[in-house]
Amino acid sequence: MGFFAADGPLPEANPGQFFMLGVKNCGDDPLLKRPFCYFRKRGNTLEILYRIVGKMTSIMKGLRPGDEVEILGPLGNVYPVEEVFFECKKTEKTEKTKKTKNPLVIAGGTGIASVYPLLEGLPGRAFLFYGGRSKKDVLLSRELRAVSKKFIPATDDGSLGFKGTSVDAARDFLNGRAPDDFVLYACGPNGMLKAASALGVQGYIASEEKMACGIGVCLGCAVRTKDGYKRACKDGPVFKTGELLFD
Amino acid sequence: MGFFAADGPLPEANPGQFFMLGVKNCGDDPLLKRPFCYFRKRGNTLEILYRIVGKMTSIMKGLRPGDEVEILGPLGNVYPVEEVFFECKKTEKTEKTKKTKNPLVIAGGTGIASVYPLLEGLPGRAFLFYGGRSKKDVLLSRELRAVSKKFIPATDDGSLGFKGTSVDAARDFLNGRAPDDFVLYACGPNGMLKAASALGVQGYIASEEKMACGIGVCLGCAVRTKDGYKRACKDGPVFKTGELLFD
Amino acid sequence: MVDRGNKNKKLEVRIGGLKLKNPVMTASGTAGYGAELAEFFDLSKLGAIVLKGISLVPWQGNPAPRITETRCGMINSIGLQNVGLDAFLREKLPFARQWDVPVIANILGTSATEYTRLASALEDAGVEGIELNVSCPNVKEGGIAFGLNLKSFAGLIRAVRKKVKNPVLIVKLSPGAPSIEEFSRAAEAEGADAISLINSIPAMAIDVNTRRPLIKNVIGGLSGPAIKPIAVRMVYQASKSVKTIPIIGMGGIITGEDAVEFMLAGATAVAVGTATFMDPMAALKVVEGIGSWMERQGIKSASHITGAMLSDIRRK
Amino acid sequence: MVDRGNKNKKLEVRIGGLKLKNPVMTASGTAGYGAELAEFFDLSKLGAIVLKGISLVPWQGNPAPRITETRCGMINSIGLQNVGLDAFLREKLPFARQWDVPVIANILGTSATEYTRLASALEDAGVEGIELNVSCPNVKEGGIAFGLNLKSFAGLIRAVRKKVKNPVLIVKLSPGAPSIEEFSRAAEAEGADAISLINSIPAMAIDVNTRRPLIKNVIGGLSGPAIKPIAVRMVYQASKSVKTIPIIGMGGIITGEDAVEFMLAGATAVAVGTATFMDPMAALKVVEGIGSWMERQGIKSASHITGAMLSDIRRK
Ligand SMILES: Cc1cc2nc3c(=O)[nH]c(=O)nc-3n(C[C@H](O)[C@H](O)[C@H](O)COP(=O)(O)OP(=O)(O)OC[C@H]3O[C@@H](n4cnc5c(N)ncnc54)[C@H](O)[C@@H]3O)c2cc1C
Ligand SMILES: Cc1cc2nc3c(=O)[nH]c(=O)nc-3n(C[C@H](O)[C@H](O)[C@H](O)COP(=O)(O)OP(=O)(O)OC[C@H]3O[C@@H](n4cnc5c(N)ncnc54)[C@H](O)[C@@H]3O)c2cc1C
Ligand SMILES: Cc1cc2nc3c(=O)[nH]c(=O)nc-3n(C[C@H](O)[C@H](O)[C@H](O)COP(=O)(O)O)c2cc1C
Ligand SMILES: Cc1cc2nc3c(=O)[nH]c(=O)nc-3n(C[C@H](O)[C@H](O)[C@H](O)COP(=O)(O)O)c2cc1C
Ligand code: FES
Ligand code: FES
Repeated sequence: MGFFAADGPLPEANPGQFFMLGVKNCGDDPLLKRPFCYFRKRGNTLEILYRIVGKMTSIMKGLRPGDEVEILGPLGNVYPVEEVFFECKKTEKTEKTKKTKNPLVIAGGTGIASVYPLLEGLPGRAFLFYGGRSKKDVLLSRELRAVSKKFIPATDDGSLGFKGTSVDAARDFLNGRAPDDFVLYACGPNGMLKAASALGVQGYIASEEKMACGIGVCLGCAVRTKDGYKRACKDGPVFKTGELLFD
Repeated sequence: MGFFAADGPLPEANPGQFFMLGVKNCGDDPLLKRPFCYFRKRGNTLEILYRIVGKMTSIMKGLRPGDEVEILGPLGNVYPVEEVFFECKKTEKTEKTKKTKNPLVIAGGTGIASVYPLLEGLPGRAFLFYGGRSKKDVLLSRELRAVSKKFIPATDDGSLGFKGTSVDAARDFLNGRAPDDFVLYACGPNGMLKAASALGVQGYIASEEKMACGIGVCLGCAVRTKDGYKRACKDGPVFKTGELLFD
Repeated sequence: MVDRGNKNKKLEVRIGGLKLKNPVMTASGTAGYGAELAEFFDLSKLGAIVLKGISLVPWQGNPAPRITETRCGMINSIGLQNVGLDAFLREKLPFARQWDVPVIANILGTSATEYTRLASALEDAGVEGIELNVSCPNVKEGGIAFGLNLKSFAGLIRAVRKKVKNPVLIVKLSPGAPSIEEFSRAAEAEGADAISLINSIPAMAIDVNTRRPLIKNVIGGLSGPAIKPIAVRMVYQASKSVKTIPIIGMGGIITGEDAVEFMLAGATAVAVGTATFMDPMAALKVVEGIGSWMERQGIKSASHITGAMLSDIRRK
Repeated sequence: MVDRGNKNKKLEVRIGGLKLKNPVMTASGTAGYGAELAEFFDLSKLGAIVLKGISLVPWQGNPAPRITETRCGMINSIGLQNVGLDAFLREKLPFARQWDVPVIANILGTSATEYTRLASALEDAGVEGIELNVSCPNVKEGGIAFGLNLKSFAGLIRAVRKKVKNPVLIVKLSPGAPSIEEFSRAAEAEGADAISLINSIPAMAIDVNTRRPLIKNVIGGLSGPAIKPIAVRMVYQASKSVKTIPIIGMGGIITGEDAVEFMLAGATAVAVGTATFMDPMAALKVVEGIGSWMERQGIKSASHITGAMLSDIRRK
C-alpha cells in the first residue's frame, strides 16, 4: 500500500465519498480514471490510501512531488451519521432521552480508507473491526486505536488480534449483545460485505464495484438490489443493509 | 529541442548510427520505441539531441534523473570516413601522395545530431552548412564552430548567416569550386536530402524515414533506391548519393 | 427566432433537416438521458444529445462485471439496461428536452414491428431524431441480426421510414456488417437521412489470475481510442459509398483533432462516447478543439472539413 | 534423437503432426526470414518460426509511409514486399532452417493455382508447415477475396490440401470474415490442420495538420495491443466452432500473460508480431512468461491451458 497526496484547490468531501483519479504524464493507457475513497485531508492536502494492484496504482507509486494528476469529485453519497452522532448531540441539547446507537465499523482491505473519515468524525465512539491476512496487512493501527472506542484487529493467521476475518471478529463481539444497539458501517470486498450484511445489524455498506465513469452515465458499476440494478457510483457507493443482494 | 542523457553500460556507437528509445513508466501508449541519432558520449553518459514534436518526445521532456528508459542499439550503418580521414593518415605514414577530399556536411533540423559525431571525429576538417527557419533554430553554434573548419549557418529569414536553406548556402559555396574535392555528408528531411543530392557532390546521405522496429524486420522504413525498396534502419540510414530516389 | 447559444455559426452542420450548432453529439449509452452530464456543463453547447438506447419494455441489463479496461479501450456489456418506452416518455424525455439542443433517441427492438412502434411513439412525442441501433453486440435481441443481414437490414429501414416523417432517421451500422459499403448504400436507398458508425466491436478479455472472463457475459463491446483507426476507415468507406446522406462518425474520439480526423475521412458530425467516462467534459472539449483546429487551419466552416482529406489516393 | 534445447517438456504443444517446444511462434511478416532476430537470441528457443509471406514472383511492396502508430497499436501497409518463391528457396529458406526449430512458410497468391504451386514447391523443399494467408488487408491480390467469401475459401483449402501431404497446413482467417464460426468449420472440413487468427484489421489514420493519410495507400492493417480483445474473442469463437483442430492465436500479444489469455480462450499456440517491433526479444519473453504463469498456477503442461477459462458461460 502507499499514500498518495495531492495539493490544490480541493472541494470538501464527506465520509463514504470517492474521487476518480487519473495520471497526466502518459498516453491513453491506462485509459480510465480509477476510483479511490476520500481518505483524509491534512491542511490543504488530500490524502488517498491505496494498494498497488495494477497499472494505474503502479504508475501512482512512481509519481513524485510536482507531477500532475487529474481528480474528479467528490462523487457518490455519504455514510449517514445523524442517528449516531448529530441526533445524539441534539438529544443532549433538547434533553430528550433518545437511545443512540453505537457505530459498528467493519473494514476489509482498502475498505479502511472508506471508513477512516467516518471514524475521525465520530472520535472515540466506534467499535472497529478491521483485518487482513497477516499482521503486516493491518495498517494504521495506532491511528485507528486513537480514533475508535475499541479497535479489534483480525488476521487470518492470527498473527495480530482475532484469528479470523473482521466479520468473524464482529460476530464474536456481538455474541450476547443486542444487534439493535449498533449501527453497521462496512466497506470491503463483496464476500465481506455479504457476510457483514448477515450479522443482523442494520446500517450501511459501501460497495467497491468496478467503475468506468464514476458519474452515473455508463451503467458499468451495476450492483444488484432488491429494486433491480443500481449504480454503485451514483446511487451509492453507500447502501442500506438489506438493499444490496449478493449471489 | 532538448537534451537527453542516459547513464549505464552503453555500447560504443559510431557516427550515423541511431538508437531506439522507449519509456518505461507508462502503459502501451506510446507503443513503439522511437529512433534517435547517436549524438555524443560524455564520460559514461549517452547524449541525445531531440526536438519535441509529439507523444514520445513530450514524455521524454518530463523525464527526470533516475527515470528508467529502454535503449536498443546502436543500430544501422555508419558514415564511411576512410577516404577523408583514415586514408589520409595512412597516406602521411606511407608518404604516398593521395589527394584527400574535404568533408562537406549539410544538416537540416535534428539532422545536426546525426552529423555531430562525424564532425567531432574530423576536428577542424569539415565545411558545415546547417540552418533552420530562424536564428533561434540554429543550435550549438559555438560547439559547431569549434569542431568544423568552416561553419556556415543558414536561416530562411536571414537572421543568422546565409539567407536561405543550408543546401542553398552549400551551393553558393561550391560555386567556382570543384565538386570532386569534396565528399558530402547530409542528414535532414527528405526535401533537403533531395536538394543536397542534386549538388553534384558524391558522398553519403542519411535518411530519417519513420521506423517501427529499427532492426530490419518490419519493412516499414522502406526508402526507394535504384535497386528497389531498401530498409532505412538496416540497409541504412546512410546511403551513397545517387542510391536513393526521391519523388 | 433568437439563435441562443450559437454565436459561432462557423461550427454549424446539417444532418438531414436538422441544423446542429456544431458537429458534436453524445454517443448513445454514454450520456444516459442527459441529467448526469448536465451537472458538469450546459448541454445546449453540444450539437445534439443522443440518449441511451430504449426498448418497448424495460430491460434490466446484464449481471456484473459489465466493464473492463483493455489497452487504450474498454469492453462493456451493459445489456441495454433501460427504463422502457413508457417511463422514457413520461420521465426521461421531458427532462432531456429542457436544453436548447436537438434530442435524438436511440432505439432497438427484437422485430421490425417493435422498431416501428418505438419510432412512431417517439415521432408523436416530438423527438428531433431517431437512431436505429441494429448493432448492439450485447444482447441477442439487440437488433444485431438486422445489422448483419443485408435483406433484413433494408427491410427494417423501409418499415420504419414508412412510419416516420418528421424526425431525422439515423441508422447505426454494425462494425461487423459483412460490407460497410453495401450496407451504407442500402441505408441510403431505403430512405435513411444519415448513417452513424461505429458501434462497439465484439471483444473479450480474461483475467489470467482467476482464469475467469472479465465480463460476466464473456463477450462485450470494445470502444475507445483502440478502435479509432478501424472506425475512421469504416467512416471513410461509408462516405465513399453513399450519394448524399451525411455520416456521423464515432469510435474513440477523445480530442478535437480526433473528431477532425473523422470529418476529414468523410463524417459530417461525430459522437463522443468512452471519452465522457474519462472526463465528463470531453464532448465540450471536442467542440472547442474542432474550433481551434479550424482557426489554425484557416477553415471557415465545419462543413468544409467533411471529406477534405488531401491526396486521397484510392487503393489500387 | 537428442532433444536439444528442450529440457522443459512442460511447454510442449502439438499443431497437427508438428511437435513444438513451446506454444510461441513469430507472426508472419514480423520476423523477416529469421536472420535479423537471430542477432538477438537463439531462434531455437521458440516453438516455431513463421516467415514473411511469399508469393510466386517478387513483390516490391507499397510506397512510404508504410507505417504509423495509433493508440496502443500500429497500422502497416507493407504490401507484402517479398523476394518471390525462387529467391526464397535459394537464399532465405536454407538460412531459416539452420536452427533447431520448425519453419512455417506463409504464402499468398492471386488464384488457387498460385497457392497450390507455392505449396507444392514448399513441400518439396521440406518446410514443416505452410500457412495460407487469405487475409492480407494490404494488397487486393493478397488473397483477401478468399478470406471473405466462404465458397472460394473452402475451394482454396480443398485445392491446396489435395496437393500437400507432409507439411502442417494452417489457414489464417481474415478478421473481416462474415462469420468466424462458419469459416473455422469450413477450414476444418476441408482438411486444414490448424487455424491461425487474427491478421491485422483494415484501418486508417489521417494527419490533421497536413490533412494527408498517414499511410500512403490510405488503408492499412491495424495490429498490436489495441486489437487484442477482438482477437481473443475471435479465437474463442473459432475454438468453439471446430471439432478437433488447434487454433493459433495472435493479435497484440506482448507478455506471457497475453499469450495465456489467448490459450485460455482456446488457442493451442500463439504468435507474437508487433511486440517484436517494440522489443526484439519479445517472443522469447513470452515463452518465459508462459512458463512462470504455469509455475504460479501449478499447471503442469501448456496443453492444459487451452480452453481452460473458468465459468465459461455461453451468451444467453
Ligand atoms: C468506490 C471505490 C472506492 C475505492 N477506493 C479505494 C481506495 O481508497 N484505495 C484503494 O487502494 N483502492 C480503492 N478502490 C479500488 C481501486 O479503484 C482499484 O484497486 C484500482 O482501480 C486498481 O487500478 P489499477 O489500474 O492499479 O489496477 P488494474 O490494472 O485496473 O487491475 C488490477 C487488478 O485489480 C482488479 N480491480 C480493479 N479495479 C477493482 C475494483 N474496483 N475492485 C476490485 N478489484 C479491482 C482487477 O480486476 C485486476 O485484477 C476503490 C474502488 C471503488 C469502486
Ligand atoms: C534514424 C532516425 C534518427 C533520428 N534522430 C533524431 C534525433 O537525433 N533527434 C530528433 O529529435 N529526432 C530524430 N529523429 C526523428 C524522431 O524519431 C521523431 O521526431 C520522433 O519519433 C517523434 O516521436 P514523438 O512520439 O514525439 O512524435 P509522434 O507523436 O510520433 O509524431 C509527431 C509528429 O512527428 C512526425 N514524425 C514522427 N516520426 C517522424 C520521423 N521519423 N520523421 C519525420 N517526422 C516524424 C509525425 O508524423 C507527427 O506529425 C530520427 C528519426 C530517424 C528515423
Ligand atoms: C457503456 C456503453 C454503452 C453503450 N450503449 C449504447 C446504446 O445503448 N445504444 C447504442 O447504439 N450504442 C451504445 N454504445 C455504443 C456507443 O454509442 C459508441 O457507438 C461506441 O462506444 C464507440 O464510440 P466511443 O469509442 O467513443 O465510445 C455504448 C457504448 C458504451 C461504451
Ligand atoms: C508489418 C507487418 C507485416 C505483416 N506481414 C504479414 C504477412 O506477410 N503475412 C501474414 O499472414 N500476416 C502478416 N502480418 C500480420 C501478422 O502476422 C499478425 O497476424 C498481426 O500483426 C496481428 O498480430 P500482432 O498484433 O501481434 O502484430 C503482418 C503484420 C505486420 C504488423
Ligand atoms: S461507473 Fe459509470 S455509471 Fe457508475
Ligand atoms: S524500421 Fe522495421 S525494417 Fe526498418
